[in-house]
Amino acid sequence: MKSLTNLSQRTWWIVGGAFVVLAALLPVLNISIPGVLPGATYTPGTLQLLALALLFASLALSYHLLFGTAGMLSFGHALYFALGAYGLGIVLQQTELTLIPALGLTLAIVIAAAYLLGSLSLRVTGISFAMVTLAFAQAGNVLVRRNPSITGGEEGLRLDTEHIPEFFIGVLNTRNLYWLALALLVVVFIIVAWFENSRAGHAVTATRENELRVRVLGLRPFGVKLMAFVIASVLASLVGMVHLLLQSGTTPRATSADFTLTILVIVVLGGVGSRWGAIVGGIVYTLLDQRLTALAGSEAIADLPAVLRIPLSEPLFILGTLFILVVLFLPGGIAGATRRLGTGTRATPVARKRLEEAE
Amino acid sequence: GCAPSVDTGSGGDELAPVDISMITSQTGPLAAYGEAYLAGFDAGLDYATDGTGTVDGRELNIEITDDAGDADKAVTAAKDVIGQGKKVIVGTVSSGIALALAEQAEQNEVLYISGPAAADAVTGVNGYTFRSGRQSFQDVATAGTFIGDPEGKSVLVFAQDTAFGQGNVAAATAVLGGQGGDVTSLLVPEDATEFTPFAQQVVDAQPDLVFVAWAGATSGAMWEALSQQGVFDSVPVATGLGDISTYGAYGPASDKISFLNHYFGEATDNEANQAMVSYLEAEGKQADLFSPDGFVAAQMVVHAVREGGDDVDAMIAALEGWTFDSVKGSITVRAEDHAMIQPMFQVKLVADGDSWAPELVTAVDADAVTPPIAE
Amino acid sequence: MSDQPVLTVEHLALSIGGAVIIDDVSLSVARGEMLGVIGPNGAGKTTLFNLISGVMTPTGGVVTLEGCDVTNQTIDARARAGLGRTFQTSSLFPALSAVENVRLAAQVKLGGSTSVIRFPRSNDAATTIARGRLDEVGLDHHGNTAAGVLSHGDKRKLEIAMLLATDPSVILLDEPMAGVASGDVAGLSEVIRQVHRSGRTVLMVEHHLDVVLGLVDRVAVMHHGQLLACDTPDAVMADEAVQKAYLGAPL
Amino acid sequence: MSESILTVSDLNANIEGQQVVESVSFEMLPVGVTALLGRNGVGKTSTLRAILGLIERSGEVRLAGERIDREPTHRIVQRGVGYVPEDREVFASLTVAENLRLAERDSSPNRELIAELFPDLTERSHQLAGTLSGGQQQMVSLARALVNDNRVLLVDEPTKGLAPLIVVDVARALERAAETVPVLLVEQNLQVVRMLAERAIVLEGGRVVYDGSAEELLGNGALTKELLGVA
Amino acid sequence: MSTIILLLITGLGLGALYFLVASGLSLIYGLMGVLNFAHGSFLTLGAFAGWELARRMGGESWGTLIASLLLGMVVGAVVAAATEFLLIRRLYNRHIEQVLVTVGLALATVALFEGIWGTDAIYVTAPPWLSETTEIFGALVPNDRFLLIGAAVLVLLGIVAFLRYTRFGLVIRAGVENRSMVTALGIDVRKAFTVVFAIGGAAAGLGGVLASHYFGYVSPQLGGSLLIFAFIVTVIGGLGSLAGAAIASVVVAILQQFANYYLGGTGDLMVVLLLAVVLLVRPTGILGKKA
Ligand SMILES: Nc1ncnc2c1ncn2[C@@H]1O[C@H](COP(=O)(O)OP(=O)(O)OP(=O)(O)O)[C@@H](O)[C@H]1O
Ligand SMILES: Nc1ncnc2c1ncn2[C@@H]1O[C@H](COP(=O)(O)OP(=O)(O)OP(=O)(O)O)[C@@H](O)[C@H]1O
Ligand SMILES: [Mg+2]
Ligand SMILES: [Mg+2]
Repeated sequence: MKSLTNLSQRTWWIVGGAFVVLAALLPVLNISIPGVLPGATYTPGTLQLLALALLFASLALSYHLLFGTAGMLSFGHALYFALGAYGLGIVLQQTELTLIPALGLTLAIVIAAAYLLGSLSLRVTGISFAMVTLAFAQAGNVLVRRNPSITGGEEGLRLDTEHIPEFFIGVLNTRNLYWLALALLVVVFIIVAWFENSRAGHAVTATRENELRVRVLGLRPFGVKLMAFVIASVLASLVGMVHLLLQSGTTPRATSADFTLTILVIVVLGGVGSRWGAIVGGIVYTLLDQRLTALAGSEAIADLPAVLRIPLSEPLFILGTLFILVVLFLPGGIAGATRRLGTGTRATPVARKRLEEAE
Repeated sequence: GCAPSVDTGSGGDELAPVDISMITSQTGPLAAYGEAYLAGFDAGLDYATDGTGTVDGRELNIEITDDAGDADKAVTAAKDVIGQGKKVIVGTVSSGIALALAEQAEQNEVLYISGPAAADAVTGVNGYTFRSGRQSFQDVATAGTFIGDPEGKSVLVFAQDTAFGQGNVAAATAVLGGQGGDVTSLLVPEDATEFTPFAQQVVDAQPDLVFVAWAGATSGAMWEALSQQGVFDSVPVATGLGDISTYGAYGPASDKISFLNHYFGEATDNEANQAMVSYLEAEGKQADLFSPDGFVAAQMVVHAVREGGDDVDAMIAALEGWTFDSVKGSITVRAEDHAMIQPMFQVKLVADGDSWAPELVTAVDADAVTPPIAE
Repeated sequence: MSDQPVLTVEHLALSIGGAVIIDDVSLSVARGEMLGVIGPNGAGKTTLFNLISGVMTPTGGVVTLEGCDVTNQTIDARARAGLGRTFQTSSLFPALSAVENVRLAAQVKLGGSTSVIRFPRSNDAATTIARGRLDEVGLDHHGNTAAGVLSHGDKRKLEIAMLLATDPSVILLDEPMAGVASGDVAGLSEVIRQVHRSGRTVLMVEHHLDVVLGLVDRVAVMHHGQLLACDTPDAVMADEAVQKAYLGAPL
Repeated sequence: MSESILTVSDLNANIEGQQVVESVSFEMLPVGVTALLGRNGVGKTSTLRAILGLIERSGEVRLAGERIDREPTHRIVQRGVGYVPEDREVFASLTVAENLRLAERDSSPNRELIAELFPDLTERSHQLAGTLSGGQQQMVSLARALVNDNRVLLVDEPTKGLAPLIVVDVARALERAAETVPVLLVEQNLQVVRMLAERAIVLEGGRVVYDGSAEELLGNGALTKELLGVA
Repeated sequence: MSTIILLLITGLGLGALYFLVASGLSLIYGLMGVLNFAHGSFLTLGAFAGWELARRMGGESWGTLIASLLLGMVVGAVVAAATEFLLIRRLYNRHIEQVLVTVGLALATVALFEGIWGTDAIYVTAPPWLSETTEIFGALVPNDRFLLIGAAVLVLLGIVAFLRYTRFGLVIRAGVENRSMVTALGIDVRKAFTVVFAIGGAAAGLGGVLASHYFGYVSPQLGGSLLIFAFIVTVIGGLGSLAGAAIASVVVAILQQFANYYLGGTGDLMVVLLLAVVLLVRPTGILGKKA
């Protein structure tokens, strides 16, 4: 029994490793998936899209740590993504630092900010926590838009390429950025998995389930929750930094509440509480988002009668509807659906564990 | 199989079609602007190629991608088309996206002609980026023409606290301050919903001219507040006239405002404008604020391809310093920073039944509103 | 070792929204003592435990633990000072396995329980302790079962195992026998007796009078938020007021 | 022997995934009081709540022969099942009168009966229920069930936490009610049980371990001690 | 002096608008524990309905205004009730999922409105009196603020009266306290939920039409722009407390006005600061119940 679970876990790591190797090889392969990817896998446009997908997967993973593992429903996670993107962009622009030191400086700022804002918002829980994080993110959004001389305001911030290594610049080097995004995903995954399996991770899971009980044991839940908050924020900021490099800039959309909601949508789509669900969610979402925009402008839609044409030509309408359907009919998201398909049952994890125990 | 190396453009065959990538908003918050711009572009293409859609026998193959107002999508699309070897990118209505595309153009050495995005920052941003419309500076300079000689006059810029608003303040300080005017500003948070207190501050300030730089849905409420607090009774007010859908925003005070204008359907009477207006009418559309930006962009594309073929540097050389007739009159692409030197208009709104219609007061000479050379 | 009481409460009071729930309760518990707390439903027994363990804050009075005033300390600080408790309804981490539940408790004493660089391992000290505790309460065969799917009685045992793993010096048990099948009651009271023998101070709310009276040194009787009596089992049972309030006058 | 008014067969119930009632079966006579006994936490309350559909359940429940286990709670109650919950559950921010008005579902509610049984409540009809003493709250809770004509009453520990004096009042009210409607009574106070109940059902660990005469059970000291843990 | 009067009264007007949105949110949260992200869409839809009506009847008459207010309420109520019936009800007691569904609904509906009515702001016409001003101690107060304040007071009184004097109100008040006990008295509490959603939706729809006159336009983004402030107001007032929402609406709006005027347009930052302070000092909000 025990070896069986271990085996299956090992299988997952092997599958994951194979996925990474395959993903790493994509830029030198010529694979076309019409309708899903805009072109063959070696073309910059496709690599750019895939890199974005990987970044969203990483971002979703960081949110998974916050929401899925630690049970903190935050509506302000985008703030840390934005802190990474804007922070790095501003440091590169305002100082003479090269990429790596600038990255370090930004990280330090993010850690300080996450620690401070985390300590404040963690004083409340539940919906109130969601609202405070939303309010802080909103304040960030206001600050970004009000200070165009530093942040570019609504026009966004351009990447100052002066101190960026040559191999990250230009369309031909998109593959390098793609590899960077892939490496980041691997790093984020390892950190998240590491944290979840560490003692602190167990403590935070326990806190999610029963905070009072944790305290009666003599543990300070605040500490582990803050730790999870800071780690998730730092990971999000790393994603923001790579996003800045990939896009050669950033816009205030990164600070918006809509953006946090997008991350939430991704995690729910993939399956709350599942690491690889978050990854699949991130990838599926990005591809869907891109393809739905293409679909909206397509001839096929333009010829439909108005009742169908108007909703179908709005990508966000389709996405929102899909999201509602997933929440209503597919609890556990994609990961949950796959699990059920795999086991052929509708059993919940707990029930399944009981079955296994009985065997 | 293994990846072929990325195609770096064909060259050679002269009769191969020319690929032009148009990236702009078709959905999302700026969809309406995108639509007007695209319509103008079609009209311009028709005009510049005499209805053939070809240049020297080569078909202009325009591929449109929707950026949905999202920089991520625009950059992905740009990388995609650049990766496919396309050399010309046109479009977008959002300044943020235009700057992102400009960055891609520079990194990858392709020609980029931005759309209606008015940010001054696009001018002179790099050697590969051109614009097809006017920039904020030209708006402000036109506003300045309402007070004659600015020497010793006080001007209050009433604007949103955004890059757009702050850009207008900076431009006003440069234009009018440089001529001895005293420029102050009153910046309003972009998401403010209550403008009465700010209107009160305008009245208290009693400047010789209020220049209002405002965009977006809140303009209606803002104008109403100015009107209610009696700003129009005590101070002359100037602002930029928006697109047709905003004519209703100024409310009862419409005829008390001095408008500067980039373009409206009857602004000029020349061959190009007649061509555009009738082309759009045939399509069931109306010439609007952003139509000329599309029209001019099409003219620039055709000119660049005609003179430069597939060579980006040659295309740039052809555009720099080019003077041509367009819907607004004569336009020059300034060689140094690619600013578009063009005439502007003073306009007033007159009641037209239930609604308002613009009427030309005077055309402002291009030289009078020329921005300083960037960088 | 001093003979000062290990736990005292003085003039403890709690009212919520005008309703008096605990009414001027004073009590002192000697080291190594086992004290039973009985009283009708709603008398305030659980609330008294909540005030002692810090789950609720009193509106008046003082709680001292090992001679220190802990009235304003947090739950976790009191726990680290050696106060352990169980809950009237079993309170576990349902998604974690039984071993993980106990290990979490064991780690607190060993330190490093919130470390990100240390992993729970099947052979570390905490796990060894956890397995040992599960063994003690007879749950060794359920180590890998998720706590949420254990039967009710097993959950109560698991709670005791968690409690033992934190190695507290003062233990508050809130109705440990509630819902335990009659066949298990004897076994469970034996576990409790052992816990007490190992030198710990035990406070126990329990409705099983026969069990309580057989185990404890003294019995405190609560009624309407007041401490009606606190004496040896025999004396308490003979007390008329207690008879009337708790055992009930014959109908 | 007459038809059973309430038949419970193989009832199972879960709270948050934990099984608290395990294959419980019993029948209830259409007259008098049936006591449902057992120690704390054995699932008495949960059985009542499962019958009412207030918690997730499976199995069969029939009211006068008709299945009611697939219906939502409010339908079951509308069929004539009155319920007095364990912790009174009066609406604290509503007045006594409002509490009672909320409970009225018959076109001709038994207001006189209530006034007669609980004169105290009539006096306090404009007092917020949350400010009542425990005993008075229990009266409100009972009155809410008695104000309608029911086919069966489910009463959960009505004397819990009450001073002995009030216990007697409550017992008398129940006795009076039981004259017209069969009562399933969960009770810890064995004196009350002895006074009211003819039949007793004892639960342990979510299962029925005794089903028979109340007198026999309470008369047998050893049995009482074994099943209920009280001497 | 006149400036302060002006700031106070316009602040009250803005607060009234916040309250119209927050009242529905708070009512729904109080009874059902659902934070309704789609509330902004109810508002927007009400505004569009009012505008469509005014467009057909001519916007300048008072009759049209009243008719459009009524229509806005009806549309808001119907859509909200449908939302509860079709989406929320299926997720009984799964609060996080309920919030998620409303998030999805908000995303989808805003996009749908953009598809139907376009992305541009559509300017509305109203009886001319509304855009005139009344002088109070030298301050020229726009008349529509009085309409807003009046409507908010009516809504507050209306909801309070409904809760106090109707049987549904009784059911709802009892349901806020103990939902399962209400069912155990033989009452179909789900019907009450639908009614609560409908009332919340009606308040939002009414708020939508009024907001469209206050802002002078309708657009698909209209509701969303007010929603964040309504959330903040709801949290500051205490989740689920109607009176708290009313107080917080006024406090937040007036703070915003004064900060915008005297502190260089920092109104919204001040509001966030206020939220942070309130949550630190009193995590349950001004009138929130203890968790
Ligand atoms: N948070 C609270 N708010 C209001 N009343 C409360 C609160 N907590 C407890 N009470 C009330 O205080 C009284 C004492 O409750 P407590 O749980 O301490 O009783 P108990 O003696 O443990 O009873 P039992 O034997 O049933 O467990 C009860 O009447 C209860 O309703
Ligand atoms: N809300 C809940 N969450 C988790 N477990 C619960 C809950 N309510 C009851 N239980 C558990 O279900 C079991 C049965 O409880 P129930 O209340 O039915 O017992 P009871 O026989 O009525 O006890 P008592 O005599 O104390 O009223 C108990 O073990 C209890 O711990
Ligand atoms: Mg208790
Ligand atoms: Mg019970």
